[in-house]
Amino acid sequence: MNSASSLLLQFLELVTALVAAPLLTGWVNQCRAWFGNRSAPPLLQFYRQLAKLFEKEVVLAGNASSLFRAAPYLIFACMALASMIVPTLSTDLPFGPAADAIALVGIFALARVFIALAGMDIGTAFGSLGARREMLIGFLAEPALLMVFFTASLISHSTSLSTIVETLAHREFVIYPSLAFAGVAFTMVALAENARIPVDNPTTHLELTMIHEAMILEYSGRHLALIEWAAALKLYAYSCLGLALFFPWGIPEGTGLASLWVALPSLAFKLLIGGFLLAAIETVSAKLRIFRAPEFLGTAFMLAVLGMLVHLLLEKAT
Amino acid sequence: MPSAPGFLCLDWILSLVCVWLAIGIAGLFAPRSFHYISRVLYPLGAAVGIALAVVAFAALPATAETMVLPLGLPDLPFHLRLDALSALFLLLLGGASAGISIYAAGYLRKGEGTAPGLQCLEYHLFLASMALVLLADDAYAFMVAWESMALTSFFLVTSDHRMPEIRRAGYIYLLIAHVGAIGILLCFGVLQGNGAEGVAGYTFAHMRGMDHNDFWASAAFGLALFGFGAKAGLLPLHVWLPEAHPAAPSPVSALLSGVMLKTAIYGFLRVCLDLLHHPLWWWGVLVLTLGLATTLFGVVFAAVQSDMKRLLAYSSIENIGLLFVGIGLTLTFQAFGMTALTVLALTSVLYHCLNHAAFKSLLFLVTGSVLHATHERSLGKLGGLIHRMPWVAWLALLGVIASAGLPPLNGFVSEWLLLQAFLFTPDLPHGYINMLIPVAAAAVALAAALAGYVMVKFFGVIFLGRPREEKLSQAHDAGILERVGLCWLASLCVALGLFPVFVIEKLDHVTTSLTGAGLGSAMRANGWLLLAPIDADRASYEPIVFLLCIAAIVVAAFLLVRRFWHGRVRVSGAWDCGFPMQTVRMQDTAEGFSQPLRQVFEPFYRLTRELPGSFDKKPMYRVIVQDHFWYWLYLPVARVAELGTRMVAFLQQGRISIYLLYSFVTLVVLLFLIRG
Amino acid sequence: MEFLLGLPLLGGIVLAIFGHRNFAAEINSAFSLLTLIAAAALTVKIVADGPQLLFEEQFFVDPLNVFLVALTAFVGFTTSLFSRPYMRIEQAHGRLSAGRLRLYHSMYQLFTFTMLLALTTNNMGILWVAMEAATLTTVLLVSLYRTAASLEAAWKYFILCGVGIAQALFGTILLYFAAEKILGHEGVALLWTHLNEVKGQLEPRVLSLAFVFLLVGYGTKVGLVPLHNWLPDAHAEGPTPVSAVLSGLLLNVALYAVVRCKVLADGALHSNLASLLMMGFGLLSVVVASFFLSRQKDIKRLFGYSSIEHMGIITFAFGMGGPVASFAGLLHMTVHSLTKSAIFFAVGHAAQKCGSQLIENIRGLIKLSPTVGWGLMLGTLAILGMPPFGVFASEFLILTTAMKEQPWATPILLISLGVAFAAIFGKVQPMVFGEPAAKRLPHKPAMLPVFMHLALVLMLGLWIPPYLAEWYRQAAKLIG
Amino acid sequence: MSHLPLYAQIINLLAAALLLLSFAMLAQRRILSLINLFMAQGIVLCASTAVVAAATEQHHLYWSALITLVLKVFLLPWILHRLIRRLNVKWDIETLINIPATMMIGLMLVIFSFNLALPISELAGTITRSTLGIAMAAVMLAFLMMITRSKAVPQVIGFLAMENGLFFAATSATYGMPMVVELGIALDVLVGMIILGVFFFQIREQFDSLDIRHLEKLKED
Repeated sequence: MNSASSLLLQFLELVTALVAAPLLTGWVNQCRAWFGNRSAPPLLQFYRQLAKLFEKEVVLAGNASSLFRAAPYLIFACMALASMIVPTLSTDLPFGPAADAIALVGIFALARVFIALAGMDIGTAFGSLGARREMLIGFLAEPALLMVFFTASLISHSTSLSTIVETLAHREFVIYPSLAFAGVAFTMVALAENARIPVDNPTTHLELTMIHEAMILEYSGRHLALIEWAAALKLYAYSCLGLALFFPWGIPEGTGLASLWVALPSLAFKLLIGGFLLAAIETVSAKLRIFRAPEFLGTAFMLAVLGMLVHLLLEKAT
Repeated sequence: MPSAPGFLCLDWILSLVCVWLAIGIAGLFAPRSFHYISRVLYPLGAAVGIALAVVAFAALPATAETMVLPLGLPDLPFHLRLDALSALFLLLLGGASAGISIYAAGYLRKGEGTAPGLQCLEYHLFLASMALVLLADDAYAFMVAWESMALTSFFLVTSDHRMPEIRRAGYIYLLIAHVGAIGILLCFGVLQGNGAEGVAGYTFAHMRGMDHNDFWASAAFGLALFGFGAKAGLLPLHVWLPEAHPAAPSPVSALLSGVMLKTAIYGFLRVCLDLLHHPLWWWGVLVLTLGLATTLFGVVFAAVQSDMKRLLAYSSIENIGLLFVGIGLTLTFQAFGMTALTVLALTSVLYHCLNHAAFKSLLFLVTGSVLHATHERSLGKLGGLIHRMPWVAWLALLGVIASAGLPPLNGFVSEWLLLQAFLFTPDLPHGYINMLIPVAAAAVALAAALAGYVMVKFFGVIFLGRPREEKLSQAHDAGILERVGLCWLASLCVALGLFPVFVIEKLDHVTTSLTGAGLGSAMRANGWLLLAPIDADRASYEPIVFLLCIAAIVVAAFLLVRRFWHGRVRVSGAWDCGFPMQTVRMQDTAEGFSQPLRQVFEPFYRLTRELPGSFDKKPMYRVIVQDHFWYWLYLPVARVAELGTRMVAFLQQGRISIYLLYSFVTLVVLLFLIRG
Repeated sequence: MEFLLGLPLLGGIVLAIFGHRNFAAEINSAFSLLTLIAAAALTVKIVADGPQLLFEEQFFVDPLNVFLVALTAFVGFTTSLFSRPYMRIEQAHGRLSAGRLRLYHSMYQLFTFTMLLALTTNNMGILWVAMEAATLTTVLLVSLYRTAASLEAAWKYFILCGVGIAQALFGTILLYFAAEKILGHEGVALLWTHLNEVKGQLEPRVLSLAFVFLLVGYGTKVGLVPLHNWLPDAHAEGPTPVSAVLSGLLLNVALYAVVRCKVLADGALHSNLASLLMMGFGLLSVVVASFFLSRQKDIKRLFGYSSIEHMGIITFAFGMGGPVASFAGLLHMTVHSLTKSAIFFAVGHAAQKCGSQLIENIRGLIKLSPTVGWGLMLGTLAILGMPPFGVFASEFLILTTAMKEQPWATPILLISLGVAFAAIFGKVQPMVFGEPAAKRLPHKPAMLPVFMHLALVLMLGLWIPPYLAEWYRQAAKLIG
Repeated sequence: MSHLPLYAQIINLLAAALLLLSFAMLAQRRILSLINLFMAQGIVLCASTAVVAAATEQHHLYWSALITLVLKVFLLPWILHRLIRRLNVKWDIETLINIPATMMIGLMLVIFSFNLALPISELAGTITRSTLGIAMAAVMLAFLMMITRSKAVPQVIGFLAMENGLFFAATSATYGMPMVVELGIALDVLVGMIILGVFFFQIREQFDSLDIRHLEKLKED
C-alpha cells in the first residue's frame, strides 16, 4: 500500500467503472439500434431504468430463501471488485495484488455460481433451466478464459494483470502471433459470458433462447437493478480486460494523477470502438441453438490452447 | 535418534493412539448401551483427535523422532518414526477425525446395522490403524497397519450388511484393497534390495540407504503406483470408491474420503520422494497423465450422478486425480532438478490434501444429516431443504464453495498454486513435456470449472427450489452435536482459505525435509496477507483483502440502497413468466440438471435410456449411466479367471484311473528329466 | 518321550474297548491332554539341552521336529475338545452309531500316535511305515459315515496315497541302496542322523532318483498338484474333526518328511535340483488350487483346496531355502495348521446349524450364532493373509524374499493370491453376513478351540516369543 | 554272464521270472488267474530272498523270506480267493486300454527303467546288481496295471504286485532292509489288505458292484 494517490486512483477506478458501465451498455444498445436502423434509445436510458427499478418495491416469491435476497448484492460486489482489479487507469493499484488473473476468473466463477443458485432457489421451471444453461456455458468459457490468461502470462512470465499490462505496453514492441489466437478466443468467451448473441439474447424472454434472463426472472425492484448493474459492470470489466490484454497502450505506468489526462480519454476512446465492434458482431451473427453453444465455446477453448502452443513453439526465445 | 530428554512427541502420539484403542475396546463392554457410547466414547475420541492434531502440529518443526516397539517379527520389531511428513498427515487425521467423531456422536441412531459398541470398536481401530500407517518406519509395521486399516474400514462399510449391494460394495472394496496391498508389499520387496542382511533390510532407514538401478527403481515405482493408486481410487482402479462410499454410514464415508484416501497419497509420497531418491522424468509424466484422466473421469461422472453420496464419491475421485497431477509435476520437476518448482508443486499437493480432507468430510457429513432428516439419498426426491434445515444448508454452502474451488475459500488456494506450478513449466528442458503441459493445464482448468457445475447441482437440487416430496416438509435440522462437527470442519475450510501464508509456512517443514527447500522464506518477506509463491509481481493473491473488499462493497451497496431508496418487500407467488400452473415436478431433477453434460460428454458414459412410448398410460423416463471400465477391464478379467477355473476343472474328473495316470506321468517325466 | 508315543497308543487300545460309552469323548480329550503335556515336557527338554537321540538312535528329536510335535499334540488336543460336542450332535442326528464312535475315538488316538511316530523317528524306514499307518487310520476315519460319497472318497484316498507311499518306499530303498555302501548294511544305514553326517559322500545319481521317488511319494500326501486329487474329497466327506486334523497336521507331517529328504538330497547333489523341483511343485499347487477355489459349492471342499494352496506356498518357501524363507515356511506351517483347524471347527458348527455343508444353504451366520459367524469370518480373513494375523507375517516374508530371490515367481503368486482371495472371500462373506437362511438350532457351539487358535495366530502376527523365534531359527538352520 | 557264481545266475533267473510274471499279470483278464499269478510272484520273491540269504549269510533275510511265504503265498491269496468267492466277481472283461497297447507301453516302460537303473547298478556293491532295473520295471508295470484296470479287485492286486516289486528291490538289490522296517512294511500290507477287504463289502452294498467307475461322483463339474 504505497501512497495516498494510488489509493485515490484505485477509488477512481471503482467510480469510473460504476459510472461508465451503464454508459457502455447504453452505447452498445445504441449501436445495435443503428445497425438494425431502429431509432436508438437515449444513451442514458440505462440510468433511468436503474433509477426506476430502485424506486419500485421488491415482489418476492413466497418460498424465496435468504440466499435469494443476498445474491444480488454479492454478484454486484464481485463485479465491482473485478472492475477494480483490471488495470484501466493505472498499473500499480493497491488492490491489484489481491487477485491475479486466475483469481479474477475465480471472481467471475463465484458470481456465476451465486446467480445460478439464486435462479434455482424459487424452484420454477425457467429458473433451473437458466441455471443449468448458465453453468453449461460457464464450464466451457471459464477454462478458455484461463487459457487466454495463460498465454498472456507465459509471455510476461506473470499472472498479475498489472505486470502483464506493463510487459505488453511498456517494453519494446513485439508482435505476438499467439496473442492473435488468444484475442479471438477471448472475444468469443466475452460474447458468451456477457449473454450476447450468438450465445444468448439479452432482449428476449423466449423460453428456447434465454439463459441469463431465465435465471433472473423472479427478481424485481432493487434486486433486479443490482443484477442489471452487475451485468453492465461485467461487460465493462471484460471490455477493459480485453483492452488491457490486447490494446494496452495508453494505460500509464506511473501513479500520479497527472497521468489521468492520458488514461481517461484513451480508455473512453477504446471503449467506444470496442462497444461499436461488439454491436457489429452481434448484428452480423445469428443466435445459436443452445447445443451449438458448446461447440462455439469449445472452438474458443481450442483456440486458446493453440495460442499457448504457438507461443511455446514460436516465441520461446522472447 | 534424537536425544531429547523426557516425553517426545512420538510418545505422546503413541499414547493417544493407545487411548483410541482403549476407547474402542471400552465400546465392547456395553455394546448395546446407546448413551454410554454416543455421549461418552465418541466425544472422547473427538477430544483425542484434537489432542493428536495439537501434538502433530507441535511436531511439525521438530527433528525426526524414532522408536522401536517390542512387537513384530523377531528380527524386525515395529519401527516408528515421526518426521514432518507424517506429522502433517497426522495433523490432518486428528483435525478431520475430531470433527467427524463429534458428529458421529450425534449421528448415531438406535438399531441401525451392527451393535453400536462393535461399530465403536471398528471405528476407533480404523482411526488407530491410520495413525500407525503414518508412523510406521518399516515395511512390516506399515503393511500390518495398512491392511488393518483396510479390514476395519471394510467392516465399517458393511455395517449394514443385510443389503446385498452393500455386501457387494464391501467385497469389491476389500478385494481391490487386498490386491493393491500385495502390490505395495512386492514394492517393499524390491526396495529392500539385494544387499539386505536377512530381515533387517525391511526398515525404511535401510531402504533410504539403498541405491537402485533404473530398472528396479522403476519396478518399485510401478508397484507403488499400482498399490497406492488402488487405495486412492486412481483410474482404472477406482471402481470400488463409488460403491463403498455410498454404502458406508456417513461419518465413515467422511473418514474414508477425507482421511483414508490421503494415507494412500502419504504412502506414495513416502515411497517416491523419500525412499526412492532420483525419480526418472517419465514417472512424473505417467503420474501426470493418469491423474488428469482420473480428474476428468471423476468430475464428468460426478456431474451425472443422482445419488448424493455417489456424486461426492466421484468428486473425491476427481480430487484424487488433482493430487496425482500435482505429484506428477513434482516428480517431473525433481527429475530435472528444478527445486523451486518442485517445492511449489509439492506444496500445492500437500495443501490440497488438507483442503480436501476438510471440505469433503464436511459435505459427506452434510449428506448424513440430510439422510437422517429425510431418509432419502436420491437427489430427485429432495429439494427446498434450506428452509427446513438452515444450519446444514449454510454450512453446506461453505463446503460447496470450497470444493468448487472458488475464492476466497480453501479449495481455490491449492488450485491456484497448482496452476501456478503449471505456468512455470516452460522452463523444462524437454520439448514434448513442454507441449504436453498446456494441454494438461487446460484439462485441469476444465475439471475445476466442471467441479463448479457439480457443486451447483449438489447444493441447488438438495437445498434450493421447492421440496419434491411431501415427506420433506417434516425434515428437521441437525442436532447440536452434529452442528458442532459441521461447524468445526467448515471453520477449517475458512481458515485454510484465509490464511494460506501461515499454512504454507508450516508446510515448509515438510517440503524442506523432502526436497530440501521451502516457499515460506520467500513469502514471509511479503508479509502475512500476500500469498506470492515466487515473487509479488509474478503472481499474488490476498484472500483476506479479497474478502474484505467484497464484504465492504456488499455492505456499502446495502446501506446506500436503504439510504437513498427503501427496503419494501411484498411477498407473493412466483411469477415464472406468468406461466399459469406450476407444480414442484416442473423443477429440474438431478437427471434434468445434468442433461446438457450427458449430451456433451456422451462418449464417456455407457448410457442406457428407457424412453416412454407414445401411448404409455403412465410414461416413465429412466436413464442409467454406467462406467465403461466395468466392461472394458473388470468383466474381461473376471471372464479370464472363469476360463482358468473351467480349465483346471478338467484335472478333477473323478475317475481314479486318470488320477493314477497323473501321478504316473509326473513320476516318469521327473525321472526322465533328471536322467541327464 | 516314552509317554509321548505310549499314551496315544494306549489311548487307542483303551478306546477300542470303551470307545462306545458316552464318557469316551472325555477319555479321548484326557489322553490328548496327557499327550500334550508329554509333548510340552519333551519340548522344554529339547529347548533346554539341544537335540538328542533316544532308544539306540532309533528316535531323534531336534528343534525341527519337536516344534511339529508340540504343534501336533496341541492341535490334537483342541480338536478332541471340539469333537466332543460335535460328535455328540452327529450321534444325536443319527448319523453315527455307538460302534462307529468307538472306531472313531480309537482311530483318532492311533492316528495321533502314527503322526508322532513319523515325526520323532530317526529311521527313514520307520518314517515310511508310520506314514503308511497314518494313511490306513485316516482311511477308516474318512469313511466313517459309510455313505456312498465317503466310501468313494476313502477309496480314492487309499489307492492314491497307497500308490504314492509305495513310490516313497522305493525311494527309501534307493536311499538305503546308496547309503549301505558307506555305512554298511547294519541298521544304521537308514538312520537319518547318520545319513546326514555322510550325505556329502552319497552317490548323487542314486540320490537324485531317490529324491524324485520320495518327493512324488510323500508329495502325494502333502497334496501337491497334480498328485492332490484325493485331498478335497477326503476333506469334504470325512467328519469335520478329521478334516481339521488332516489339513492341520497330516499335511504338515508329510511335508516334514519331504523336507528331511530334501536336506539329504541337497547335501548329496551339490545342485539345486531339489529346490527347483520343490519350487515348481509349490507354484503349480498355488496356481491350480487358487483357480479351483472359485468353483466350489461345498464349504469343506473349498477349504480343502485352500489347504493345497497353502501347502504349495510352504513348499515354495522351503524350495527357495535360505534363513528367511525357511523361517517363513516353518512359521506358515504353524499358523496355517492353527488357522485352518480353527476354520474347520467353525465350519463344522456352521454346517450343523444349517444342516448342510453346501455354501448356498449357509447364510447369515452372524444372526444364527454370532460366535460361529465371527469365528468363521476372522478365520477366513486370517487364512487369506490379512494382518494382524500370523499368516500375513509368513506370507509377507515369503513374498518379499521371493521378490528378492525369484522375481519371476512373484507375478504368479500375486495373481493366484488375488484369485484365491476373490474366490474364498466372495463365498464366505454371504455365509457370515446377510439374512439367515435357516432357523437357529438349539445346541450351543464349543467355540473355545476356535478362539484359542485364532488368538494364538493373532499373537504370532504381532509378537513371536523370543524362545519360539530362536527355535524357528535353529530349525531353519537345519533345513538350510 | 558265465563267470557269475551260480546263485547270482539263479537270482537273475528269478528276476527274469518276476518280470515275466508282471507282464503276464498285465495281460491277464481273469481275476482268478491274476491271483494265481500273484501267488507265483510271491513264490519267486520268497525263493530269491532265500537264495540271497544263503549266498550272503544274512540270517534276517531268512525271516523275511518266511514272512513273504506266509504273507504273499498263503495269506493274501487266500483272503483274495475268499473275497471273490463271497463277492462272486469272477470276470474282469474290459480294461480301459486294450491289452496289446498296454503291452507295448509296458515294453517301453521296461526299457526306460532299465536304462534308468543301468548306471546305478554299475556302482552297486552287491553281486545282484542288475536286478534293480527289473525291480523298477516290475513296479512300473504294476502301476500301469492299476491304471488300466477298471474293477476294484484287480486294482488292489496291482497294488500288491507293486509291493512285490518293491520288496524284490529291497531284498535282492540291497540285501534287505533292517528287520524292523520289513516287519513294519509287512504289517502295513496286511492291515491294508484287511481294510480293503472290509471296503469291498461296503462298496458292494453301496453300489452293488465293484466297478470303480461308479466311484466317479466326487468331481468338479
